[in-house]
Amino acid sequence: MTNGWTDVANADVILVMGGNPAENHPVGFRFVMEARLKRKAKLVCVDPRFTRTAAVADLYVPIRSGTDIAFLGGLIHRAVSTGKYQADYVRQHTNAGFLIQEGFGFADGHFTGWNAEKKSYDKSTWQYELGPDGFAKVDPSLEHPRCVFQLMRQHYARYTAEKVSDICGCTVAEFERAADEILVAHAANKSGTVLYALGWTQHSHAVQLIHAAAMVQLLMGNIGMPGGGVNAQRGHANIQGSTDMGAWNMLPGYLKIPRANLTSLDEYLHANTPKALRPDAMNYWGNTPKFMVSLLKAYYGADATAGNQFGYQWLPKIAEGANHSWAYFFDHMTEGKIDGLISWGMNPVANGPNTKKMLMGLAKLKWMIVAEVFETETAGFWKAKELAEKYYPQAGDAASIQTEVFLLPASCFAEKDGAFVNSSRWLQWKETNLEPPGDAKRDQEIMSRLFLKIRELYEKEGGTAPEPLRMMKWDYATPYAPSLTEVTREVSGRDLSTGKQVSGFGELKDDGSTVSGCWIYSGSYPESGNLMARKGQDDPTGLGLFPNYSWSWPANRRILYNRASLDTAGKPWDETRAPLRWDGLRWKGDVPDYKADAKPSQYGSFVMLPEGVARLFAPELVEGPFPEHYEPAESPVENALHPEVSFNPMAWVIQGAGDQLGVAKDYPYVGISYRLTEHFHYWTKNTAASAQLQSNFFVEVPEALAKEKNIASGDIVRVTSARGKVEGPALVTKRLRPLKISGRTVYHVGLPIHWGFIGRIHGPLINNLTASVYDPNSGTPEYKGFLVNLEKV
Amino acid sequence: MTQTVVKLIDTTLCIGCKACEVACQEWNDQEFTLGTFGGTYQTMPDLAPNFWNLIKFNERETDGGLSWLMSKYQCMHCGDPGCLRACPAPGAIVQAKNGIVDFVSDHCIGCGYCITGCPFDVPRLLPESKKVYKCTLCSDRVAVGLEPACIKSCPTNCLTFGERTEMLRVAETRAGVLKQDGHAQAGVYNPVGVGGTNVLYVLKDASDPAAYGLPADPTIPLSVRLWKGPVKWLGTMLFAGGVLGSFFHYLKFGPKEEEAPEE
Amino acid sequence: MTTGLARYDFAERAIHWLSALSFLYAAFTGLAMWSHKLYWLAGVFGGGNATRFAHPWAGLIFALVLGFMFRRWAGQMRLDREDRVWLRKSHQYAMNQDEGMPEAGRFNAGQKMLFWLQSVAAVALLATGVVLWFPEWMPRFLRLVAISLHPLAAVLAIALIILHIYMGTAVIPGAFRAMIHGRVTSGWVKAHHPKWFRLTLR
Amino acid sequence: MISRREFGLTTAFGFSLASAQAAVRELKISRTTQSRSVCPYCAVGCSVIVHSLGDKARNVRSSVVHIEGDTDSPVNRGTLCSKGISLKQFVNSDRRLTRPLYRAPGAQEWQAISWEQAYEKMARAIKTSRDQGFVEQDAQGRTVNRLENIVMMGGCTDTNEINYLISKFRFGLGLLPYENQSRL
Repeated sequence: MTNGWTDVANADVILVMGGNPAENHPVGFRFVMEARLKRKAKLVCVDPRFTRTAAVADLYVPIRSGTDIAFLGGLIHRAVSTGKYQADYVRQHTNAGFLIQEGFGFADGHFTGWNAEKKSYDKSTWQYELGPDGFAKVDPSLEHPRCVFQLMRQHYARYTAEKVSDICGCTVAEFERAADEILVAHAANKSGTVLYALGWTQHSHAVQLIHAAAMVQLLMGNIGMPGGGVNAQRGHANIQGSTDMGAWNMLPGYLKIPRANLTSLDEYLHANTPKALRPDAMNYWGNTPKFMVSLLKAYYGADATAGNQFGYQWLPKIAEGANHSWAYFFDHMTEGKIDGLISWGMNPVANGPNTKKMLMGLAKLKWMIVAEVFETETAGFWKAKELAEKYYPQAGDAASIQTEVFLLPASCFAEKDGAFVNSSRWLQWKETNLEPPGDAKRDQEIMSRLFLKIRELYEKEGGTAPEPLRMMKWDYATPYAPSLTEVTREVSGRDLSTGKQVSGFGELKDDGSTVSGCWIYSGSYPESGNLMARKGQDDPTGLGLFPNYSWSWPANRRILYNRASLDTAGKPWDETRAPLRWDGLRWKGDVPDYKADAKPSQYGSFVMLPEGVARLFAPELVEGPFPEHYEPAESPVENALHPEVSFNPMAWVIQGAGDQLGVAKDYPYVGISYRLTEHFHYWTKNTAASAQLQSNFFVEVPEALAKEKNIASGDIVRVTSARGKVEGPALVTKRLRPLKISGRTVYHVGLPIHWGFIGRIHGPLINNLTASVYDPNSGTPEYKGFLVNLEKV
Repeated sequence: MTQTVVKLIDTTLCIGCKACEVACQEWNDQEFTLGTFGGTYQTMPDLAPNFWNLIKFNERETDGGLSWLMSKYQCMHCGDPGCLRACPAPGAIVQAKNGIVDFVSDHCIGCGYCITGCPFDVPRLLPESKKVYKCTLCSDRVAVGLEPACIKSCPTNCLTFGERTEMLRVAETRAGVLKQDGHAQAGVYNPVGVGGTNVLYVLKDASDPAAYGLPADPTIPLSVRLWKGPVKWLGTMLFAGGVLGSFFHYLKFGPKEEEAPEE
Repeated sequence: MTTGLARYDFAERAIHWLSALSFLYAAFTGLAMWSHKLYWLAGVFGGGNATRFAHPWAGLIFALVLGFMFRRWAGQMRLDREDRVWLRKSHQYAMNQDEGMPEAGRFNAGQKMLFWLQSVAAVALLATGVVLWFPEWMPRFLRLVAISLHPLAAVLAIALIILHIYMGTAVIPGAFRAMIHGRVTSGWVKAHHPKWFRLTLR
Repeated sequence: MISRREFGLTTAFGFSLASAQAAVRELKISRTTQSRSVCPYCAVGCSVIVHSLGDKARNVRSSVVHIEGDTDSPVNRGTLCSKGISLKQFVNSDRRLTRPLYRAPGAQEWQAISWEQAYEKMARAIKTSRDQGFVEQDAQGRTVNRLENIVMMGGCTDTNEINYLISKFRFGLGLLPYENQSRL
């Protein structure tokens, strides 16, 4: 979230789209209700399903799964064409006036630079036109035909209300009513927020979808404003924190893992430290060397010196062209390229798309280590045939599966201290007074003992490349069970010259004199103590920022980009709702997303970006600088804008063993997977309360389709996709409205997740049905909007 | 002086999250069971001895489009509780000064009369223990200044708790706001037939409480009133009259003597 | 050694006392639940739960025994023309002016009325009692009917029994002995049941 | 009209406290140890208070008797959803794993294994795979120090600190294929 849960109460209009907070974040939803009660805020819910959020919304608009960019593009078109955008904000705080190179354009589903053979883009035309001074050229009038604003206007001119209706399936009137409500926020004294979740991130064009939302919010002048922002409602307690700490190709703090071509630290820093594109851009990522060196010092301690590039060589380097994404793990397993899997509390058999493929991959492993609280489908994958043969007839018998499995009893949240980062980016420290049950151990102990055991083997026996292993510091007071307080102090950072904890990332240095395991968390544990454990109740701004409650990254800032809540001269857009004020010497209010004592006009308002302003036009995304409507990889219709390029040309469509895509002729309905409020993911099938509240798997079937197929509630139905099937009772409902798409009726079939073949309650895994199709920027699977067939059993 | 406490349910704010259902079972250490599939999101078909608080889901088409009502069903803590009227065991049902109608299991004899006496059909008998159970409005929590568990858990402010006159004012104000927002029939559910209830509802359409599963005009059943009224008077009269009448009859007339001599 | 005339055989006496005891048990436990003022009676019978437990069983025993009694006596309890005259003159009987009363058979019309009224009450008590015994399986409508009808029938039955006990113990010396030992003097029979004496014993 | 039996069940809920005449049920959390934690489910980040009993003497483990929302949190102010309010069912679930389990190749069942044995076997398996799969220098002779034949995954209900330790574990091994639930 750019803003945070408590801030939602400051909104005048709330767009819930790609999320269902009433069901999946019920407690966060209380701020939606508060905004409605106190500010008479309007709640607009856009969703293929009439959810419990829709049930209390002021306006519900159904759209077909995966057509959100069309809807948001329609909003952009409507805002720009009717003048309902906050012009001053757009001019001052976005790259609307930046000139783009000659030749940039979009035609027939592709941006310029498409190479059909390589299936990739040459992005050279997507760049800013630079002046002789090396800075981007800007037309403040926004009238230059090659400025971002004009290009944007032109790009979205195709997204008329009629087109939106044709693609999304809502009526023109519904779209227009929703647009009228949402665009109210363009007034300087109105704020609108956007709440989304996996309904947006689980598409093959997910990142562009969120980009589109950011564009709408920038046009409305909502970024940086209380009651505004683009707010991802995270689905697990520490999604934010585990992302912050790096996965896939990231080091902690969003520093990139080096590629093989960057053979020295200097080369790495040169390649990964951006250069300012405008003279007034603060370009905070320019400090990358300080963050990187402090991390290396945290990893390698005294062994990291300027002389050995702070141990840069011990870090692994990714081969050019290699992609260590989840998307390829299981194919690599099936191909025998992977020996073993270590899972710290993850359940890929349940979570990954195309379950059959997960099972096939794991069966090829030599060994697997799973640290868990409950036995999961992953730990017990070798029982799939025995427990769910109906779904996995091709899975091997246990006797034929040679994978050696270790299932380690770990501890749950209440048995460990440490910090979770919630959606608001608040690091909240936990206390514990409990021991894990029986012989179970805390995860830090399991991990440390294993790490130290491996290291011991290398010390005793030698082996390949012991150096990186030996150099990684594990010098905690109790190495086999580190205190998490000690670990978090290392993460927050220390000044080696004074031996004192740093108070923030501003104190980090690139000369090896500071340590910080994750620069964005720097300052969470300063000399004064653990700020994440704070319970301060004061709220001086009255905006729900609670600066002394827990600690928020970065720098305890509660609203990201808050500098943009004022104009360049330093006047708040809305005097009644200013998170930040300039008193002539310093900024007051929230921790400024700006230099604390810099004059309002000194820097651009988006300090992290080399432009100094926000990007409407974002060339770093792989499939285009502007979001474009692409259909899901499996769609019941062709793309109404460019039928020949129906889905995201850059999407990763994996074609490994067991991967097939279906077509509408065989699989005419749109399947969507989702959570129910009564359960949490695949865990609560082990807890008595949730097992009571939703005991049985079911398939939600639209009333009209049920009538057509002579299905009554409770009848067992079979849902099939090109990958697999699920069976369960039908729940016939009016809440899945049939949608008219280009004159055809499209039905959604609702498929709640939460069940599996191991647990207190049992049911099919929905990922039996889903496809190995991924967003090319994030590597997140397209779990929403896949094709299925439905039949009565 | 003790003031009456009230649970206020603003039905316009309920999102059917079922937190109140679980909060109730957790606080009262009730066993969880498996739900049933009934073709809706409601898996508990009814209140039960271990389940005192149910959210009902009602999907229907209205003029304004699809409506999905979620409504809470539990003890209403009546001003004049039918259960209490019907209860034969003194102390098994108590009405505290603060308005909470509580069942005291130690004194409950399991006759089930309260079930019949309740116009809202709330108490449930557990055959194994031969005791009847229902919502206590967490009298144990309220006694130490805590909110009832369901109310504390409620994320959306649908459930609030406070002193009766204040809550009535809040409820009326909220209904007034709803009226302004175009719900002309908005109102407060506080039926007089049972002496008012200490569980109040704000309804978008107070003219149709049945849509929320609430009886339009609940009263204590006639037969319970008959039993506790006229039948009791009649019985008292007959028993006293019988005993006294016999006594005075004997004084006046004495026994019937045998007249005929022995054979 | 037996003296006098046989009025009740063993079976009749056994049935009578079984019904009497079960009735009293049911009545007292019932009264405990009938009024809070009489709830102290529950203490006598082992507390509220024991009372709630025993009451329906006592009632059931009473109903069963009454069934036997009914089979045994129903034929003798038919009201004839003389009985109707007797009933019309019952106020005279009450004032011990027995001279003008029609002659009573083995049972006089008052006893017959008691028999029939108790039988009706017993049926009502049984039917409503079963409903109240298992409220969890009964529809609300039936429970509502039962909850008022059961005490009403009980009130009637108890009132009649008070009368019956008074008559049987105080008003008619020898009647109680008859129900214990089974035998009465011929004088007693001639006095109270002359027709029976005339038709059967003579 | 029957007389009401009025018990002195009173409330401290912001009102004057009349003297209590009849005892109500004992408050089950009146003698607990309270620790402040955060719900492990979604990322609203609701604070909870874990109520436990037991002093951890030699024969006593503390056990959770109740979990309730923490009113100090501006996020949840004591409220919780149906999952959060039943966290006790999660902590105390009879399905919790309480000892290390091992499944030999081709086995049909789990078997118990000691931690020591498990660490031995796991460390051996990891070392064997790493020794085989580790690439110190690539074809162009550049130092790359990477390991690609072991996959690692993380759930996203581990704390920052444990995620940080995972990163050290990962880069200590030189392991590149690492994904987290957070990215699915």
